[in-house]
Amino acid sequence: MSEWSQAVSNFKSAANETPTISGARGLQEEEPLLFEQDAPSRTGVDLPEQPRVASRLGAHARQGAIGLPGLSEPQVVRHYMRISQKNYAIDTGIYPLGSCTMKHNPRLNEKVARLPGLADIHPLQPLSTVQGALELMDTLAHWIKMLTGMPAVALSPGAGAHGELCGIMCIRAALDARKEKKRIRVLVPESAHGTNPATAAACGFTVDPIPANAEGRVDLAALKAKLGPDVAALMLTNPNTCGLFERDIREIADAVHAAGAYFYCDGANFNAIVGRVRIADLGIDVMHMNLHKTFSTPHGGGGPGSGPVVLADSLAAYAPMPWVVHDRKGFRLVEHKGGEAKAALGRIKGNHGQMGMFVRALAYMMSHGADGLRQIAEDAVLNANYLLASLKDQLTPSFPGTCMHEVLFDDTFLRDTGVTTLDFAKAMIDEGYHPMTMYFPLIVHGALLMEPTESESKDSLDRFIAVIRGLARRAKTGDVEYFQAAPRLTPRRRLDETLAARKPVLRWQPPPDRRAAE
Amino acid sequence: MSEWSQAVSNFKSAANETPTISGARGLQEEEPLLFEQDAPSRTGVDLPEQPRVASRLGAHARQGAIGLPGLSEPQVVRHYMRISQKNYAIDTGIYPLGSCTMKHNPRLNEKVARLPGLADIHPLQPLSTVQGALELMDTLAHWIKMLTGMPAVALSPGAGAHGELCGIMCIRAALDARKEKKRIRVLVPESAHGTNPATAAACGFTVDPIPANAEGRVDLAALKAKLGPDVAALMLTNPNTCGLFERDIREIADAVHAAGAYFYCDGANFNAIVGRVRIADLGIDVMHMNLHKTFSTPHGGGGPGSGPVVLADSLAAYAPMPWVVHDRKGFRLVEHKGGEAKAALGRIKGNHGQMGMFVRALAYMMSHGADGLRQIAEDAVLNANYLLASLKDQLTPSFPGTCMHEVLFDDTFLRDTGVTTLDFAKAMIDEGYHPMTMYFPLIVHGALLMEPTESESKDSLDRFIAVIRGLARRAKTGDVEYFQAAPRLTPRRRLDETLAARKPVLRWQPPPDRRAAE
Amino acid sequence: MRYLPHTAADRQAMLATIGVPTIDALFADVPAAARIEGLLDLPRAQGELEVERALGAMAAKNLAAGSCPSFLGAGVYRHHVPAAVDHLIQRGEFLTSYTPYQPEVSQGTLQVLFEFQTQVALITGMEVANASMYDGATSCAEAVMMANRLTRRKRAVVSGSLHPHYRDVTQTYGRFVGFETRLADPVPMAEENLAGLVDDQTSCVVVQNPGFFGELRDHTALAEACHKAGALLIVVVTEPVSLGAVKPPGAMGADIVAGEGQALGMGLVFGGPHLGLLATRERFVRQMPGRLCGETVDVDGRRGYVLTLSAREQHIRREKATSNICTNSNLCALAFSIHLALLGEAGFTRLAAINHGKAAALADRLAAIPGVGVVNDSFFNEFTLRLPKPAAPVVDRLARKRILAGVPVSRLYPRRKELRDLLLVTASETTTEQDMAALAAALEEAVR
Amino acid sequence: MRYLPHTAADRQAMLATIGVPTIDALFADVPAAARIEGLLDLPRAQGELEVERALGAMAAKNLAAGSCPSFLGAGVYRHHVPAAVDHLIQRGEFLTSYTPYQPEVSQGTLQVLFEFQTQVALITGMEVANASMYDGATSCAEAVMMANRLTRRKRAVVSGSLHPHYRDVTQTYGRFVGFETRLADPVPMAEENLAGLVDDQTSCVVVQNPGFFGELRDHTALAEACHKAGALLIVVVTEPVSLGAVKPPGAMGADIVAGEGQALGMGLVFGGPHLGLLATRERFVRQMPGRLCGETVDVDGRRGYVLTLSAREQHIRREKATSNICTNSNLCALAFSIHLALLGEAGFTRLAAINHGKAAALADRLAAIPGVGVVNDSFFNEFTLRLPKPAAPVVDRLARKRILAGVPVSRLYPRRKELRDLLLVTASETTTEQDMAALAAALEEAVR
Ligand SMILES: Cc1ncc(COP(=O)(O)O)c(C=O)c1O
Ligand SMILES: Cc1ncc(COP(=O)(O)O)c(C=O)c1O
Repeated sequence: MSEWSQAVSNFKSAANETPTISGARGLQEEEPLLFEQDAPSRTGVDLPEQPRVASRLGAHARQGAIGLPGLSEPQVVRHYMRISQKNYAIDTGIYPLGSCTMKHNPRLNEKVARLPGLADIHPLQPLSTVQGALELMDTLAHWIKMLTGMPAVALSPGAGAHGELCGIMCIRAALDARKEKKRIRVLVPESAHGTNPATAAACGFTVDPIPANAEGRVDLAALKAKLGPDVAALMLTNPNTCGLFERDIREIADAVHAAGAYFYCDGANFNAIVGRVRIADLGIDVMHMNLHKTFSTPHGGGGPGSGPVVLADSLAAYAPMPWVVHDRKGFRLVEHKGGEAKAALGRIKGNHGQMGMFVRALAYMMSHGADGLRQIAEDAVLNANYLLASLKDQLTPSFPGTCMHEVLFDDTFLRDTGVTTLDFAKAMIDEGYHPMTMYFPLIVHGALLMEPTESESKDSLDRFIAVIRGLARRAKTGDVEYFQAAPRLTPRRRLDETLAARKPVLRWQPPPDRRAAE
Repeated sequence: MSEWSQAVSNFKSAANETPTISGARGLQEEEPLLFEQDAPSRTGVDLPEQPRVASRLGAHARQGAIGLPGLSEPQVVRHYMRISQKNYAIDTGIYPLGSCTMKHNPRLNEKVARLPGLADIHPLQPLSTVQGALELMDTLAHWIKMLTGMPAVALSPGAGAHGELCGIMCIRAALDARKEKKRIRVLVPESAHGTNPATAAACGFTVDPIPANAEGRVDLAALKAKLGPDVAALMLTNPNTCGLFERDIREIADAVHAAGAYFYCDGANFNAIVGRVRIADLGIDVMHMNLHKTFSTPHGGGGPGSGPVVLADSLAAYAPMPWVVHDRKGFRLVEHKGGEAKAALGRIKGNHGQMGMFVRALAYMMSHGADGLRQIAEDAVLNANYLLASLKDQLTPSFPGTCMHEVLFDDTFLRDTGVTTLDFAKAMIDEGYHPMTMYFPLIVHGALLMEPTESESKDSLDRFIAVIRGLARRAKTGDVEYFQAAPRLTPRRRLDETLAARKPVLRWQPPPDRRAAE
Repeated sequence: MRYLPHTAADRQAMLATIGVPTIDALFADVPAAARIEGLLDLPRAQGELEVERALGAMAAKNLAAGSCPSFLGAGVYRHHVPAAVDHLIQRGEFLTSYTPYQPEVSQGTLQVLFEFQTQVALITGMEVANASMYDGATSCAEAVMMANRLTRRKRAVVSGSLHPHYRDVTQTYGRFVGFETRLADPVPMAEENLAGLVDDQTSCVVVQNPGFFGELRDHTALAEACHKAGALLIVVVTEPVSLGAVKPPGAMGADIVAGEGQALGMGLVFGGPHLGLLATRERFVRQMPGRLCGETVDVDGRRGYVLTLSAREQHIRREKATSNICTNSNLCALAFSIHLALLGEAGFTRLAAINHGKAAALADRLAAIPGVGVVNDSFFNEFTLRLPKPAAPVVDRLARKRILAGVPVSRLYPRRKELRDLLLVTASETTTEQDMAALAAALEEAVR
Repeated sequence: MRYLPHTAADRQAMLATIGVPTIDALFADVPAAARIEGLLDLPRAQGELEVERALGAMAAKNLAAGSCPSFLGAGVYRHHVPAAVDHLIQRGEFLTSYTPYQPEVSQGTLQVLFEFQTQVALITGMEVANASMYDGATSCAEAVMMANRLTRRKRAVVSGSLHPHYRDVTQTYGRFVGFETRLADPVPMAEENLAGLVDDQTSCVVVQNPGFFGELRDHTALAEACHKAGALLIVVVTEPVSLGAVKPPGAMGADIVAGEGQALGMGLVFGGPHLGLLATRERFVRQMPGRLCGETVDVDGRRGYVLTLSAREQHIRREKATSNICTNSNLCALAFSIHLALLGEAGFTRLAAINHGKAAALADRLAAIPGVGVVNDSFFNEFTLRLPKPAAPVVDRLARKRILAGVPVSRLYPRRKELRDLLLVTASETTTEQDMAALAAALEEAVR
């Protein structure tokens, strides 16, 4: 047996009522690291003989072994099969992570994204050989512009945060063009996602927080008070991260513009309003959206994403390269500064953006159509409000009234129980549910932010509600230990994050004796 | 909540130390039947409007509802995701089912089987439009003939048992041609797979069992004694289901032929000898092989398979239609009796056989090549013998000496422990292992038949051995209850098979109130 | 070799544990005369890229039906299969598992089977269905054998409407298994008097609906006649999508339904693997061939599923089994079941309506071609054309223009001159306006 | 609509529970002026078949690189990806999960990341790597920002060997983030004196190896010069397969490696999504951008993995974060990791050797064409040709013959006349003898 196998079998957990010799728990297998299954010379890829020609590596050939493990294909397949089963996924259950829009990922989109004519094309092929690809990008741009009412879109950002960077850079470029170097403050509500202040700061701005009012929205008076000649922009999320529509948004926009600043909107929550609200009519200058949220491109455990940025006329000239132009000779790309890209802020990513995501998002848009996209927003909002209505007597909603696509609770309902939001979440895991977003937004205590999305059926929500209500009752009856010991039924139980951060082990290292032997 | 949800949540299992409200156990979700998620009018497929034309159904239109459940795509995907996770698979662990050859199923084969030029062709297209498909069948036939040394192969049988039927029909046809109507007995060793006697009986033969000798092989003397002018054939599995090579096979063949009978070989265990043994030189008249065993086409939870039958000159003329002929004008199919198919026994299956399996099997053969296929046999035999050598002091091998691709133990090692072979198997399940074949072959008591195949690494076998040895020790220490209560860690524990058979419930029925309401 | 995990060192170590010097020692039982020394005269191992290229080259020599207007049917139907189907059946947990003999770790496959059996029973209008057969043709032959057992008779009367492959397979089985098949002639739109052929030796009558020529018939009276004579009625369905629009066999009094499930969930795959369906009445279930999945409870009282009534099967009953079938078409049943789950009642009936509508539109269009006539009095999505000349050369000619015009009946009945000019044409939801126009134009030209 | 589970009745029931009469009530906060009444002027919902056809039609207008001889590189490389890779990354458990914030139900993704980080560290010869960035170009820009933080300086010296997209992105970031970029001219086979540009304001020097023109360089001396001046050396790798044959940055004293992982596990995908790699020394880890996965134990003492050192990240540190990155390229990292796991040491080094061998063979062949010269003194699998005329029109001409001849340098540097005749040509394990012959013949004709 390998060292790893021994380690696993030596383990006798107190929590395991039925310890096994293998460490496996029925269908839940234990799986070592790739590196612990190494046999030198073994490989999972058969390659032909190498051609016999004189080397052109010069003096630059690699010396010595790399240390990669050798496994056969069956081992590799089994490895990933087994570890995949230790993941929760939207495919396996409701994934109510607020602000993340974990919705159904249609398999059609995976299929079309793999058509050789879309997947097997090089970004630097002659444009005559990629007219269909450019048409697709242009069509996607058309949908995005129609859905938002905005005149321009930059497709290249790689994710939401990258879209923010793009948008803030556009604002900076516009201010530079206006020679307004003094505008160094960016106003960001306290409820904002971390990427907002991080983006503003990365671009050299000072981040100035705006408080929320008692209704979970921007405090208009406070905002107005903060506006001034040194303010570059407001970054506002709408619907915001409390799941609420900023009902003063047009006044906010007017105030921002009156102060000579720009209005950046974080559109991560566009799912709540797609097809129902025209972004252009809210007074927004620039907004990113996440194709991996609203338009269902799969999150893939943390990416890749795609964060197109729509721009008002005020900023459109600064959009980064490249972009697609459709003229009489067909489609072409503007890839370089100068000429029609005179004011463009430059390139912010290699190649032309996340084509693989564009295909999926466009397939999603076409599948839904104008009617289905509007229905998405309505069902997403309906589902969140259904959770709110069904849970509000057991949990504590943070703000009065209805919500948009997500519902925010705080931990008041857990007061004096000894159970924390985290404990509550871990008990949900034992019940087969991925927890909601926790402790975000920061403006309420022990936040529980639930976003069911439109993908959940009523029956699914009903089961979820029954479990949450049951757990809340259990917490209130004082069964603290139950919560503190949760989860019990997962491949691993609570993990020691402090240890991980204190003595970071960020990679596998060969065991000392093996290193010595080499 | 649906009725189903309520049923699940009402369930409080004695075995569950941590009961949950939902019935889920962490990542192990509970999932109702499709029918329990029905909402009329809902669908997971969007279809265009139907054309407005006059119906041609005449008086034959369907009346009333069918009763199919309506689900959306997200629900359907989640349904199958969840229930799939309740399956063990070769992809997730060793699957040592003796006689089943559960080996790695390469994903390359799935990929090529889906090439539109192979998957999206109709069996009745003009032959000019399917020359590549016929070439593929012809190439596969060439490989099979080369690997066995046999002059002919019938590709159309749908699985092993269908191949047996094909082979026994060929024998019957040959006997008919010889006008030997009196040959009504087929000799079948007691260790044979159930399909052998079932096939012979289906074709109207009397099945006459042959005992095994003390070494697990055909008792040659007993066989000779049974041979006579009323014997049509011997059906012999080689290597046999005890995992042993019939070392007297050539004498057996001679005796059978001397008696005027035919020698059918069940080639389900061809994996043990592929590339090392020439079937033609064993005196075999006809043999089926299972592409879904030796040549790795996936079992798919019980099919589809493919059972090509190789034939000696003695029987080749009787092969069923269709077959491929390659002549100067290209490839063509012989689909009808008469002419070159004068003696052919007829058609035994729709269309041309399991093309999807042919593609996969050929990809597998080409990937391994002559060298790799031989290595398969060697590694398969090596792995089985490694199990035998590593377990023989704790378990009780049924026969002396080494084995071929699988190793047979009986339950002597469990004598007086109170633990049965079945109990032992169920304890393996808790350890994360699929059990071996049990209680087969019938000639030893409480059989445990293990076939690791060549796909398992030494490390995988070592872990398996450690667990089996540990369980055997545990059984011998008298911990009967542990075994009798196993499995404890699976989505379901032991199921009541008697109840299932006594009061068969073979389909879902709408609950009475719902039926009344309709 | 990428699929073989052992290194040379592993093999040496394992041989040492076993206690033999070389691998050859483990093959000592093989007679010397049959040993292959060295390598066979076949290519050596190849990498993925090489294998993919070689098979890709063969694929490229075929005309994929999806790449051109295509109107073939005759028992194998091309429908759009939702992407989720093929994705889900490729999950290793489904794809690479064995027959669910250990129910505790096979509830996935077992629940699928229980649902599949229910779906098949529902659409055919029957009480129960099994877990699948190899294909429609073998299912038909096994249905006859089942009827023989149930009636203790050995004669099957077979309609001319039955697909010729099914007729052939049933006849082959009959010859070797030992039953008689009385085959009525294939006559398009015949009003067969099959009841007149039923006698006290007849175990069953086999008809197909929609028939091979596409015609629809109501077999209720035939069922009654059969039952009166102590025989059973077997109804074959080769296009399951028809059951979304057409009166099901169960509503006509069928005793056994043998069908082909390929049209749902599977592609064409050049004819296999496909999916044999078999449904019947509850009281006949113990004479059914093949696997059955049943509901039960586990020791904790929780609902679960097992393979059941195995006392019919070869692994338990050996020579007394109802059939020798073992491996069936499980993964195809899964594909069928997923496709039907996605469709649901609304989608399934609508799919059927669209298929019918497209076929009706196409029939009208083709009937307008001078010299071409639609033979059918009724049909679902497939109908028979009579051309003014032999159909096969016309089809070949259109194939050269990359139009797959349909199946000439002569491909299946090459010796029946009277059927020589007949062409089977199928439409489906995948048939476009352009496809129809292309066929109509090319056909008009070819028959001119 | 197939993706939306609610029926009209569901919606009514839910509105009743909520206590509002219509859905509009839930949108009451939206200013009237911004409400969309009715439907936008966009197509209505379409079925799978229609969507597949529409996108398939766009796909059909492109020339897939795999369908013709193709020699493009310049930062994006076409390799054969084993079928198991794409199968495994499509498993719903990987594909449809979120960032692994709940480690108890995310050990799958977390173990993948831990293994990925280790693999990246091993092949680059660095101590640690992060969990990925968007792509190579943004990774490069973030590496400079990281060097700025580590050195508290704000000037980057950038080699002419750096891919022009990386140069552009770094420059854009520099302009807005606030650091200076000193760009050396792109000169094929230049022996740059970058050390000479390093001063006490220089945070880092950025070089690429193999360089944009394919050349190989040893940057050990440069690393030493940097370190002496208190600056860091950033080495960019755009073709990770080269690391199977070429001395890795870690062995040259690199402080940060920014790379593009696309060549392993991913296809071309018209340029994205690809995979940003970032590796560094252990002591710099707290200034790294992006996610990191670390090993720990659970409450039962069992080994497990978590995201760690999040105190660098935006969701914890907000405006003080090391980067604003959140979503990265996790699924691409998975594909990369599976591909590399399949290759292993033996396969990876052999793949590199084959790539090099093919490129060398191709270079010899093309150099034999009159008027055509290979510019490189060294290369891995990509080299620069000098043609006797501008390269872009030649490439266009060959594209009309369905040969993708390479990348004309002018596509990336349109304003540099001196680079106009240069053509980047790449070979790989997918390049066949016939491919080479086709290119050689067509190129010879085109430059004649
Ligand atoms: C409100 C909000 N803004 C921005 C982001 C960042 O988007 P991304 O992860 O795509 O970079 C997120 C993602 O979680 C978000 O929820
Ligand atoms: C020895 C033997 N013969 C025949 C068969 C039947 O093959 P199939 O299941 O393909 O019909 C099997 C399958 O398990 C077998 O093991």
